[in-house]
Amino acid sequence: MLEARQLECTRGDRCLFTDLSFKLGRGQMLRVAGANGSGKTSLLRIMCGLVSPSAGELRWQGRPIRDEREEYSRNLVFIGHLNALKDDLTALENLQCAAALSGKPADVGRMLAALERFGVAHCAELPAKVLSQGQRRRVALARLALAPAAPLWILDEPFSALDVGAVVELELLLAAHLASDGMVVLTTHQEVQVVAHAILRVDLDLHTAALRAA
Amino acid sequence: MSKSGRFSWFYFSSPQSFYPLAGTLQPWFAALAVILCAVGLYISFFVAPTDAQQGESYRIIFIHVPAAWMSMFLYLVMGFWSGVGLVFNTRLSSMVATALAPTGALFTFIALWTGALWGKPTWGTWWVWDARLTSELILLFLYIGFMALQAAIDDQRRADKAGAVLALVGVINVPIIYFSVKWWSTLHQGASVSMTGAPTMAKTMLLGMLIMALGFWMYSIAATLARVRCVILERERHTDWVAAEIGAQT
Amino acid sequence: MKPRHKRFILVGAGIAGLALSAGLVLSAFQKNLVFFYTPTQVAANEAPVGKSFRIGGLVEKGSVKREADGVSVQFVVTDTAKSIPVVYRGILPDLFKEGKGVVTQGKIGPDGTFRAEEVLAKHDENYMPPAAQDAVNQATAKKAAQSMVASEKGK
Amino acid sequence: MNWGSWQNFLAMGGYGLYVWGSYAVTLIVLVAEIVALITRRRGVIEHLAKYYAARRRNHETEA
Amino acid sequence: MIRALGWVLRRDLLLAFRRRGDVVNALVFFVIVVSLFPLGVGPEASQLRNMAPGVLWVAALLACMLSLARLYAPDHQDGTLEQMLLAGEPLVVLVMGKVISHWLMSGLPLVLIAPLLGLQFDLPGDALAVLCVSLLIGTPVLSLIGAVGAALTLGVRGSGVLVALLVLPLYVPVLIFGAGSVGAVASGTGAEAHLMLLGGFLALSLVLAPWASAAALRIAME
Repeated sequence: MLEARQLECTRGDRCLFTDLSFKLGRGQMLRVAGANGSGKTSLLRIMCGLVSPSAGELRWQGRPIRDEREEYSRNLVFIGHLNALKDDLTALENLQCAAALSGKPADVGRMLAALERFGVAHCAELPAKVLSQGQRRRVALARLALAPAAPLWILDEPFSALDVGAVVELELLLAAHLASDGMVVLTTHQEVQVVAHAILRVDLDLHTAALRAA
Repeated sequence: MSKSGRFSWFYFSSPQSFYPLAGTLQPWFAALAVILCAVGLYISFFVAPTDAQQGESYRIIFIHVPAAWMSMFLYLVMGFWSGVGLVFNTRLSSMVATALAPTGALFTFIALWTGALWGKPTWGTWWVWDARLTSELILLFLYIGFMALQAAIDDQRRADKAGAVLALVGVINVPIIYFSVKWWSTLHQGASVSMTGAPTMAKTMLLGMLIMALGFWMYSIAATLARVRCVILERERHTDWVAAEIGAQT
Repeated sequence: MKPRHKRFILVGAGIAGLALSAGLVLSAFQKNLVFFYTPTQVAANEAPVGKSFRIGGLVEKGSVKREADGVSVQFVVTDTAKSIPVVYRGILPDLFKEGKGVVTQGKIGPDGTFRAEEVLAKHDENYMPPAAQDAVNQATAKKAAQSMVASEKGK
Repeated sequence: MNWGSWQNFLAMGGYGLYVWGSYAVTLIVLVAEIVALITRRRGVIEHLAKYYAARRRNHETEA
Repeated sequence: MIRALGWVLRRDLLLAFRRRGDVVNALVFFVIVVSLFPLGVGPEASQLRNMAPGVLWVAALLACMLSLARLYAPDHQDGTLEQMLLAGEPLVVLVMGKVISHWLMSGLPLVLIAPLLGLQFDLPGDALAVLCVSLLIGTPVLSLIGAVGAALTLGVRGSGVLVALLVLPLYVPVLIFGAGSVGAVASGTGAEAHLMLLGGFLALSLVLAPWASAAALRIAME
């Protein structure tokens, strides 16, 4: 379980949000909403442990994530704005490296299956630099389809640059993850059609971070 | 500088309460610096006798040695506050580290400059690449690198932390400077004042040098306090108390 | 492997590295790593050959001879065990005196004479007024005399 | 210590250039730092006064 | 831990292999800088021999420094650095992998080609051997210290000049003792002391530099 306690984030002179608290349990999804520049990406990076909040703390299974950074990282998949693909490596090699670095090396069959789910298996042997923007996003997202999955997914605008088919595929994947007691945190501009027994929503536009369950 | 920390660390570790304290203390340190330097200079020129070996040229020692001491000491203090800022995430200590760097760099420059002017008549050369001189020059580059790195990074928090890492890496250089004359056979003479053993200077000479060192110390504190006040105002400009303070000033 | 174990391994490796580093640096200092060479080292052929280097020591008392042209000077550098004759053409630093420290850069000629290109004075860290210096000199002379007497008696 | 005359004092036993060169540069550097600190403080206060004035104007026009 | 280090190493070497041009460029830079000196100074053999250690070492320093820009910046731009910070292994270990691969691509080629360049300067055989050994011990130190500088200046404007300002002063001891070792053996006084000191620097920077570099990377990614 992920718990945020009175998080505060300031960038330069600006206070993006303050006193932000929430709890994210198994099978729940947290959707972070807000206008551009409201601090969505900053919140996600704080939740990954990449940025330390200017006040407050995050707890994973009751322990501050600061203390067990690597342990926490292993329970986490983060897909940010950047696809984290190396231009000179093939899609398959990229996926392989990503899996190995996150501590869960996978065999080629599983990786091809993951690429297949997002319809980019035919690009597996192509260097990432020749792929289109949408294809690159799909290769990055293929990390989510690699079993066994980490329990917590943190996704920054996962639907950007995806076509309808891939959006549906991702929604199915999210639903399956939630159904198997996974947790998802995401930001998105479009409405998500995901069946889950709880979708939490943090709206950073309302500065006092109203939190309501949908 | 460290003065505030001693009696009430927690209260004065906030920039808001440190700012007026620094303002109150700063003139006192400045006055002490002026008095001590005046006394020190009087002793240096009118009480201390001529040196048997070097004649009057040795009188450069009264600024050279205190400046060299300050250059190393200020770097250590800067490294200390940088480390505190890095570990405990206290804004004020990072600000103090930032404020110390220019004064430290100036004293390093003074030590090098007066050393060159002292070396020419006594050794017969402005500069040699021996261990003491080279490592002191590296110290100057470290100060400059610290300031340049902080100036180049826009995000204040990152600038503080990156500077702190650099400052801590550079701390290795300070013992090298200090012990270089022991470890290597250098042209530079050994220390006249050391933690072990009696000083090898005539009493009045030593007195003049120590008083000058104390004067430089007070000067450094005064300059750092003045600078840290500017830094606090700049960095805390979004707070109400700085707005009120500026309103009162203008 | 638990994170704690990993940290333990990393810290252990770090300490081992530091110890190794300290050992290497300290044993390097045992060796010959110097700004200048002493006449004893030169006599033991530890100094560079065919290359400019520095020798350091004391200017032997009574060895300084100025040539007629006024700019050339000869003296002997000694570390009390060995000594090397030096010739130099140029201006000497003010602190260049017999019995005082000197560091000089140049090459050894085929005749064993050191041809200096630069002469630097190395002064010590003692600072005292002339009167005190005289007293010290007298005291050391007296002590030397006493030790001579003592050794005579010992015989 | 009695120097006898100003000439002797300035000559520093023949080392006047070196001794006074050291002291002069030290003085110049320290005075330069003090001047820089004073101007910096003035600059900061002036700059922040303008900053707050601009912010106030901004608030007023918004309101 | 070892496996993660191996993966970083493998990935970076594969990337370097796919972009051979970058590695070759640094090497060519080194060769050209070293070869310029005889042209500028003149062909007198004894003079060249005296200059050789310093010239070779300064050129190695510059070549190594130029390649620092490639250490973290590409990973920073495409987001893989972010993922490295979120890997389930200590960042220090991954940094170590990056440094090793940097050394294999920028330091090792210099070590291999240095004897050839030493011949240009008429260095005798034993001096060539010591030159290689000193570069072999010294260039990893350059990569390690450079990693700290590269991490500190990551994504900062004007980082090219800044990294030189930060890193070059810290390179000075390596330069002094690296070049000193070759000079010492050329003039008949053994080079052991110099090489031992270089070894000491290597052990020290192996311990401290990855930590500092990892800390600086975390700071840079905030």
